[in-house]
Amino acid sequence: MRSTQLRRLRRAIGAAALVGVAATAWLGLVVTPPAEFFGNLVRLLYVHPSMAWVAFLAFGVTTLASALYLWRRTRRPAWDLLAAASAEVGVVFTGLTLVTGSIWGRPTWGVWWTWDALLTATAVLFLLYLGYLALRRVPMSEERRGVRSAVWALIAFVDVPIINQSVYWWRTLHQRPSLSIGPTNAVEVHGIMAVALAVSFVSFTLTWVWMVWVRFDLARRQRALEQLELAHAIAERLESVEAGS
Amino acid sequence: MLRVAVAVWRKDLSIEWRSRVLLNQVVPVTLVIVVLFGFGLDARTTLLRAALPGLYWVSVFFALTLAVARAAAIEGEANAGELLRLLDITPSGVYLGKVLAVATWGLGIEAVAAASAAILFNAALVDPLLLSGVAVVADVGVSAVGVVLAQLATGERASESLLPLLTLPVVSPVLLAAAKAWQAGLARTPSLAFPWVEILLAFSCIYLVVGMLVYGIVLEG
Amino acid sequence: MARRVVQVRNVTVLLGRFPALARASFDAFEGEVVVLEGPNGSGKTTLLRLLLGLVVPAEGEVVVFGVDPARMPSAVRRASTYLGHQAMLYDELTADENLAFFERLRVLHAAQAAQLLERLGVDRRERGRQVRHLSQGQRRKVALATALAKPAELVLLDEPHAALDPEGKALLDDVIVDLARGGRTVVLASHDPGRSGRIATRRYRVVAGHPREVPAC
Amino acid sequence: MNGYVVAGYLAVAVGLGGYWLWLGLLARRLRRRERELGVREGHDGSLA
Repeated sequence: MRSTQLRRLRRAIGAAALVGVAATAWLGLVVTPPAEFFGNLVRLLYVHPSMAWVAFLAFGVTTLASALYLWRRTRRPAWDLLAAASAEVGVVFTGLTLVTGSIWGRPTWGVWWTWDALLTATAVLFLLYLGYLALRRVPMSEERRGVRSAVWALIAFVDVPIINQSVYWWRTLHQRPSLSIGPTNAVEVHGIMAVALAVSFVSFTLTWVWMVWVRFDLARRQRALEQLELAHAIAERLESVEAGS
Repeated sequence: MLRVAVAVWRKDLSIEWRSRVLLNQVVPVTLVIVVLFGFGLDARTTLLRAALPGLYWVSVFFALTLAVARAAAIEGEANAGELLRLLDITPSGVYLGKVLAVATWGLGIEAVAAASAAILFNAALVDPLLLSGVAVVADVGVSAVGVVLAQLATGERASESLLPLLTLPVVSPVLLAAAKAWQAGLARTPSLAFPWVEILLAFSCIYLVVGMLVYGIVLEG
Repeated sequence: MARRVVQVRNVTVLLGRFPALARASFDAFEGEVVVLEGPNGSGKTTLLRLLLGLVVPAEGEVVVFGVDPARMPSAVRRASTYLGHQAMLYDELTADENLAFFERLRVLHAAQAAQLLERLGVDRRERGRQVRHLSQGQRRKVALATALAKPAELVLLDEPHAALDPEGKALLDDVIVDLARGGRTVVLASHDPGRSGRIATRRYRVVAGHPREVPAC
Repeated sequence: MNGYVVAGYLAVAVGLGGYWLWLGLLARRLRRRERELGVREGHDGSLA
């Protein structure tokens, strides 16, 4: 049966993600050597950039699903649920991007937070999607919520390049960005380090896929339950009509 | 579409003229915020003057979200979302009218806030042309976003804190750009303001177009 | 046979999780005054809103002026007018200013609406007062006048007699009868069968989201 | 080992692990309701 095959695939992805994340930790903490300049700190390189990549991937998927929902011909409740699932998981990964970035910043720059362009833009993105989740919590009909959150996702998406441009100018117009050496562009990556980096990207992406899938499935089943309750309510109302006549 | 926009705009202005909610509540709130900044920064005028662009724009942004909420409340009273749908009126015209109305009120708020900040912080507003030009464009940008978001956030049971949560992050580039442009103007280095004015113009144009496209969808949904 | 303006077949409408209409069928023909009777919460309002595409059926078929209002709402709405429970007026404007606003939107002729107001017993002085200062009954009349002054073939009124004094109710009845004689189709909801029985050409009794035609007696 | 590195890896573990636990909680609650309504597990909701 198709659905059992799908469930098996999902379970395989989940297992692969778990193994991958464990491998990332092992490679990052044990196998790879400390770097010349950054010392042991370089080990953060195996978690932070992949978090950021997944965060942007998640919001890309949310935007795409929202657009597909808004377009009348492709409007399906599934797109709305996918957008929501992806955004929720995306918020987790964005939060982790900010936390790991901050942990990287403290020993490198001496501060927990620097108004580095990329970091600032990520923080605003985080706030935008907290707004998305808050909007979804407002009680309203399913379709209205779908349309409104999709519109919001598009508005937020349009905002991202503008935010990027403005914070970039903000931090670079006057002083040269002596601080904005992200963890990625200051280290020469080679050999086993490249392997660890690749493993981390793949396994965190798989983690994301698995989490979105599970979350989507939960939302879908939730919806099915609500529709079942609805069918009961209609039947009851019809019975009362029959009884009244 | 323009006819509808002007009708909506005139209607909102005359309602405000009658009720004076903004004049009696929102403008004083703006003044209070400006005064509180003076308290918070220990009335050190050098510090206040240096921080004036930021403080000014933060207080104006709060006041603008209140103005946007008020504009939405007017329509809510008359159940106008439904009304306008029923009358089959161009949503983009209504949208433009609402943006115009909020922007008009916003200009008043900005003028009062600027005057009080200049007096209380003991600052000279040099280069008034640049400053007011920036103020107009930023005002339109915030209104353009705010009107759509107010329509998103005013559900039957949406809380009042949702609108600022949605609006303020979206308009954060406007805050940044307007504050930087003012900083450049006040420092008598207007040429430094140009990239920021560019951002402001781009933001306002983009969101006016986006708003006209999606306002109808939001009304119907 | 008069032209069929509204046709509703086996429609179920869900409001949230609540089936406001359950397998409802309903018709209205040109020149008719159709009255929907029934207690509050029986689905009368939902039925009116269904005809304008303001609520979308979960199942069943709706045809108004030959089209589906959920698919082509503007075609239906352009040719109809609707008065709901809530007066759709701006409280801080005067009655005249409200009319002027709608005239500027090209929805109605203010002069015509003013005439209608005169007929319903709202005089010039009252028209110059802010709507929020008017009594419930006068507000209702202003709302009625704005709704009825719109040139529309299909007139949908939800409890139009509510809040009116006996004299106002009688005046409104005259207006409605005139509209129907002029070839308009009127559908009105009412929980007061004695009142509306006089002007109805046909009546439906709505119980638990299910309308049934009341045989003429 | 560097304390910051440990903190970074821990943060990721706590964040992803926490979300995973929350998903589990949601799934448990959902399964209970499904059983109450007599739906067999993995029932497909139609998403047409």
